[in-house]
Amino acid sequence: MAKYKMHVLVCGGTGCKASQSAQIVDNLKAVLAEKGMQDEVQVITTGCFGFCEKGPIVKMMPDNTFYTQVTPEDARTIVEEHIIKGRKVTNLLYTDPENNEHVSDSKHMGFYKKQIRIALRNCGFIDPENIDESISRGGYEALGKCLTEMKPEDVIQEIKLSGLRGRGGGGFPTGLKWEIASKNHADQKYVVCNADEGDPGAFMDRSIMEGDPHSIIEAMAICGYAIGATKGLVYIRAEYPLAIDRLQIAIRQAREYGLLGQDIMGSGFDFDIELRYGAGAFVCGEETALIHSMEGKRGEPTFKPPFPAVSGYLGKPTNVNNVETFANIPVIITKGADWFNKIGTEKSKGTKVFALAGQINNVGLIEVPMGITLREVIYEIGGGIKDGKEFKAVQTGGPSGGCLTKKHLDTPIDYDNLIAAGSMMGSGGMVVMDETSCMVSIAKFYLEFTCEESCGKCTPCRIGNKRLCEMLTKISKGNGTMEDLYELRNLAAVIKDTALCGLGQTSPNPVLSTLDNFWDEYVEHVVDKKCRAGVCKSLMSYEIDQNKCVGCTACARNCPVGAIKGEKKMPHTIDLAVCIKCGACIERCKFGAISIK
Amino acid sequence: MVKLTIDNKPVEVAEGTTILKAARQAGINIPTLCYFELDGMKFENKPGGCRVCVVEVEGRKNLAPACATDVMEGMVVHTHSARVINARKTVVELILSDHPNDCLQCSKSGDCELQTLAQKLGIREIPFKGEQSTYKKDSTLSVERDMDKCIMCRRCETMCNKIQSVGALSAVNRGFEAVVSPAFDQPLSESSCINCGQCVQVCPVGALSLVDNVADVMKAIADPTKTVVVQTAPAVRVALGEEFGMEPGSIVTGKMAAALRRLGFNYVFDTDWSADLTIMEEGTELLGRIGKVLGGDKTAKLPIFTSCCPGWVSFYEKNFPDMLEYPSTAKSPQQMFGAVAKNYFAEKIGVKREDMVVVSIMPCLAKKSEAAREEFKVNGNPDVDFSLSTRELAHMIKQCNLNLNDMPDEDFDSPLGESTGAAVIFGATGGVMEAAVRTAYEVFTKKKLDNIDFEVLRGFDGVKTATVDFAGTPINVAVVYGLNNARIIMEEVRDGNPRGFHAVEVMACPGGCIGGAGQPYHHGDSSIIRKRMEATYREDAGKPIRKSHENPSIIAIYKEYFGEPCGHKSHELLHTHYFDRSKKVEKE
Amino acid sequence: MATIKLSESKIKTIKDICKSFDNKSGEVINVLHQVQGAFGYLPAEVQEVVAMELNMPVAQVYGIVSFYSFFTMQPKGEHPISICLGTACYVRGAEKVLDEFKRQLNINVGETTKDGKFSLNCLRCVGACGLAPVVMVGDKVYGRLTPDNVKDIIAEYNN
Amino acid sequence: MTKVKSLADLKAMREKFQSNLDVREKSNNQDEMVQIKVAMATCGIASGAKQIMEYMMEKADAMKIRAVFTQTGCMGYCHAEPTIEVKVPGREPLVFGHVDSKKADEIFEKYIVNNEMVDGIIPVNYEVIDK
Repeated sequence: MAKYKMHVLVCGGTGCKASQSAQIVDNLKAVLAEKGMQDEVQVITTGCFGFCEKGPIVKMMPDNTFYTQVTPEDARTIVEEHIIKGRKVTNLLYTDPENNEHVSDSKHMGFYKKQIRIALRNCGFIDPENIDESISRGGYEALGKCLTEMKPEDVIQEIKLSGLRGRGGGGFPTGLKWEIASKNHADQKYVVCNADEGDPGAFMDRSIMEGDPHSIIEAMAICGYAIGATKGLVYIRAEYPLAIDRLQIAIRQAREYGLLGQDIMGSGFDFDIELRYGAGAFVCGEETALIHSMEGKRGEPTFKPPFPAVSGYLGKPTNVNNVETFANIPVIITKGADWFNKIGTEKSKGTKVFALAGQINNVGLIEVPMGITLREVIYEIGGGIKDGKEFKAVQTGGPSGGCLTKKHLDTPIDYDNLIAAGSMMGSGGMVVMDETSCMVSIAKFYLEFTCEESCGKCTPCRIGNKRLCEMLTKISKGNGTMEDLYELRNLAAVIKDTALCGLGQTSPNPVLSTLDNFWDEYVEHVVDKKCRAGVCKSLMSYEIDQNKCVGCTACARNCPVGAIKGEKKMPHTIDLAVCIKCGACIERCKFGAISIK
Repeated sequence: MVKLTIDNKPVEVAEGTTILKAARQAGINIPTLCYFELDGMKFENKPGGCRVCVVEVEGRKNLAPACATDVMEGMVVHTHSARVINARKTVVELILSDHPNDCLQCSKSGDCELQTLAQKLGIREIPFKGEQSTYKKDSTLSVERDMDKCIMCRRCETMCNKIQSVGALSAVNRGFEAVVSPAFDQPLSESSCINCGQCVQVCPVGALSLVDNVADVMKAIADPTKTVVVQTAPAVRVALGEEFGMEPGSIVTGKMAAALRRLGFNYVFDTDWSADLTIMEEGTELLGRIGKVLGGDKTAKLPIFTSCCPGWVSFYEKNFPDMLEYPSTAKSPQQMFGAVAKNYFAEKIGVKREDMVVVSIMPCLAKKSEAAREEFKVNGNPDVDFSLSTRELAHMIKQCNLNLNDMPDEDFDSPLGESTGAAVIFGATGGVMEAAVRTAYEVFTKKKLDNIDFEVLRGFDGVKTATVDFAGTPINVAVVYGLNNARIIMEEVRDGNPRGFHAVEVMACPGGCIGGAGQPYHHGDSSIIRKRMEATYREDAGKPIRKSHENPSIIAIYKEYFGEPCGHKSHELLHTHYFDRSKKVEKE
Repeated sequence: MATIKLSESKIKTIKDICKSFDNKSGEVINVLHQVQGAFGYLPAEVQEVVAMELNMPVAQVYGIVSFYSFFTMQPKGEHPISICLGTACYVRGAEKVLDEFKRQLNINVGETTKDGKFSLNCLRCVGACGLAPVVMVGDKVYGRLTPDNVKDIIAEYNN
Repeated sequence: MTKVKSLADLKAMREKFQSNLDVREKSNNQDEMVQIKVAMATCGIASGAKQIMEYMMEKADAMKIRAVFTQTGCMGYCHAEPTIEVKVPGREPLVFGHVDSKKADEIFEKYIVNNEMVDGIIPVNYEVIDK
């Protein structure tokens, strides 16, 4: 067996793959072969490194050099310069935006400095398609420990002590959930992994499945042992082909090694896992809807109780946890609840993975201890707002969450603080907005999403959200009244109070939180008929500065509706009645003569 | 037992009771809309979707749906706090914001649960303006659909799938576009619908309604060239009174006959008469098949299934095309009547077939479709021209300024008006079987039946089985209503009839015809159906003759016209055959 | 009831798929995934046969197909264009890119161009948020787009 | 395929596979380990840097010393190739020239383990290679 002196890790997450990371791997291997170094340098495709903004990422080991935005053409340079000559390829290094200095070691990058990686411990470190790499990182040892050294109730006790809460959004204590499922006796029970990640802009579950599928398999088996289930089901979005692929490979390998199947590690415990595919319904993230979908029905939620722990899949006790929750389990078992519950805040233990996106410098996936402040996340890890603009709001919790503002920047992030601030943890989407985002439009964006994803079963969600959305549209078109704003608030409150499932009950949060935090902006839309962010088209009008216009006709030629008139070499004018406010003219004008009023 | 407080009232109920039921026990009526239960008939629709029944539970962060929330010890519930009323009103306003507010023209006006609720909550304006759902209007021969009015209570879907296993309807699409519909938004007539109309019976609003034929009938009556003959089904007389404010279970046979006469029908006859005829034919067929089977004839099939219920007939034609030789070939009483009226009676009074209009008053919507079947027409002229439901008759009576309460008791006309108690009980589940046994027993054993009240065949169970001793020959019978129950038995028979049934009665509707889709709306109050059932057996008990083969006018018509049951003439007029109407896949 | 017409080979494909799931109605979603994988979409006749094979009402099959956005009854274009409208892409201007695609192709979301070449769809987050806004044409991902890029992308497939 | 039949099996398997990941594991905790950089420019390779690097890797394994090996470009001591830089946690980095297997043994046994001085240290006025 070759003894590699050097490992080259290439990110194979969906984001980096989209930027041809597979080609980078091929090229690296080809150049290495050409140089006869294929036995000295190993090229490994790993899961997501998290720093998607700068992808594709290539990491050189053992000297820990972190290359960003690598192209397939860079492969030759990396081999010839870095590998052969030992010289760092400077132009591929990350540049610290603070001081413009190159940083080669990811540990010294702001993006990674404050992160603690528990759920993502193996992402970007191992080859997810190779079980041996997982095992050499201690994979399945937690399962082995449970099966040989712990009774099921000990396992539950350990999880309870750890203080782990559900990472899918609700934050229900995981240990308690397991305990309820374990106490319901039945001939068959099920462990379900909820991998129907649907929040637009959150992709941590996918990254974990792509980067470290074995940790999920191991955790599900541990859960099965704890609650007395022999069957596991992963409900995964069909839109995640890569994650499906890697999970299937991992399940196959685990079976080959006897880590799934009958009599695992000689303990007499049987457990196996099957995949079930989601088919594009956000509401299936709700556990009762998910179960109906797995049963081959419309994914409509039903009222709880009965909880799945009592009557779930096929009417049997079923424990549903989300991917990230499961990813924490093996570590808790190995390192102990005491180790885990030292991280985080009083009521929210451990870490949380967030998908940092929006108008921020460092878009990507981060794992931070509970209790970190938004300021640290946005400015230290996220590298601040893009193009030096001003921070306006951050949306957490996706369509179920709300918008937080400057006044929340120093609030420690945990389940309870976010709810108190009118948002929620959700699955961990964190979208940062600057002054170019209109808060009415943002609320509308989320409501449009909810309307599209509502199952239609209960009145408040089916009709109420539609009406909310229509009111927001009316406001953004400049037709709103102050009464609309009051009605908006009342309706949002009633929906929250009466909707059937978690989706409906939280769907008005984007409206309520923007009303609370950006009331002035709503009033501006309604009273002054103005959108300060310049997003609401109907509230804008285009004007040509007669002094600046030289009559080049570029705007008139590019106007799709012929709204611009004027003689050549004479100042032009816009017929506002015809103008559709597409902005084509403004982009074409080289003289800065056109402005939005 | 669990102790709780509802609206400051201490209440004690059994564990597992919902807040809704606990409140009702305490005399507090929480309004509902989607919730629907037919007590004792295993029909429960509890999607928790409409959110009208929300209540405030102290210590809970959001409101709780009373229909789906179980009581807990020490629970403190408020059913009409300001928060609850505001939420409930807002929810109803939302429903109304996606509802064509055309109550004045709506067929459901006055019987509409949404209308009642809006009235109760004092809704005077709808603050939400926005898009309204628009769907194509659609109609079969029995059922009309106007889905713009659908409020997604899903009762029809539950009925069509869980109780009837017809599967014509399903919730489709999602979000605001969600609606209950046949596959691919096809017309209902192209679906697996069998026109039982139970979806109409449970619809709280005017989204599902019947095809109204009152105007057609009025036109025929007004036409001096037409002789209009009317027949009324057994179940109508125990329900029609409800439409005129009478107590459920009131028997209005005589008043109904009087009203029909005043409406201008030339002859007022009774489907009960042809029900007796049905027993003669079907009973004979049963005994014939038993005889053949006992004689070793492998082509004879047992059990024999009744064929009075047109919903059921369509159901097996669509779902069990391989088992068409099981049901009795006897036509339903409606069609037997039509055939006799347009042949025997028309001839007798010297009216041409074309000039006679036969109208039936039925508790049923499927009868409309049955009457239109091609096999029941002669040169395009149907044996039964129009089938009106009980509700349509009530409207007709009201339209003509008549009040059933004011009517005297009158008799049916002769000769097709005379009937026995056996015919009366056709209206209730188990009735056809009991009537058949009363006759078949005596014909088979040639002995007189001492006790003709077969209690085992009565009552509300969806499935009843019994073994009747025919003087040493045990005859195994089953009685079912609800087509899913029928499906189970059919599949069992297909698998070799392990329970050895000889005869099975099937009715599509809950409780039999008395719970038919053409009957006055029961709004989920199954005690109404029970009272109709009690009235049915009361009417039977009061009849001087209670066995079909003792009906003198039946005896007479065999003597005069048909010769013998299942003879040549009966086969021509009183029997039918069935068609494979299942869906087929054809290779291109 | 109506007769459903379908080619023999398609009927066989559907039957085989259903059989591989033991003709269980509870597996209908998995069956539909595979059938759509085989035909690209789920026209009415195909759903009818699936319903028959799984012994369930076709209305319920349609209820499922119309519920889940992954299932489609429309044939997709030769080059299906999917525009990510996840939050990250949205705040970085995905809507403008979508509008431009609609304008250039003269179709709405969910439609296919008359020549069958392109179809337009939206999806939520392909997880390439670092490249926002993102568009996929077939399996190829285009990132960091502005409306100006749209013309070139279409041109790439239009020869 | 060998099945994992017990926890002990699994642990043994981990032991076996662990070295495969050593290169990566070590890079995460470089500062706690002995870091050895080998100058691997043309002159270094010509003087046997490659062989000496492999020799030292084996030596480290044999002595169970957790060490990270990286190659670097020319250190600018072409006269003294092969050259290596050794950084022991808590000590300043030292550069050794003319490293052969004998010298390598000495570096390990004397300098790394006991912090004894060894001949061949190149007096430093070099810049840190890692820029």
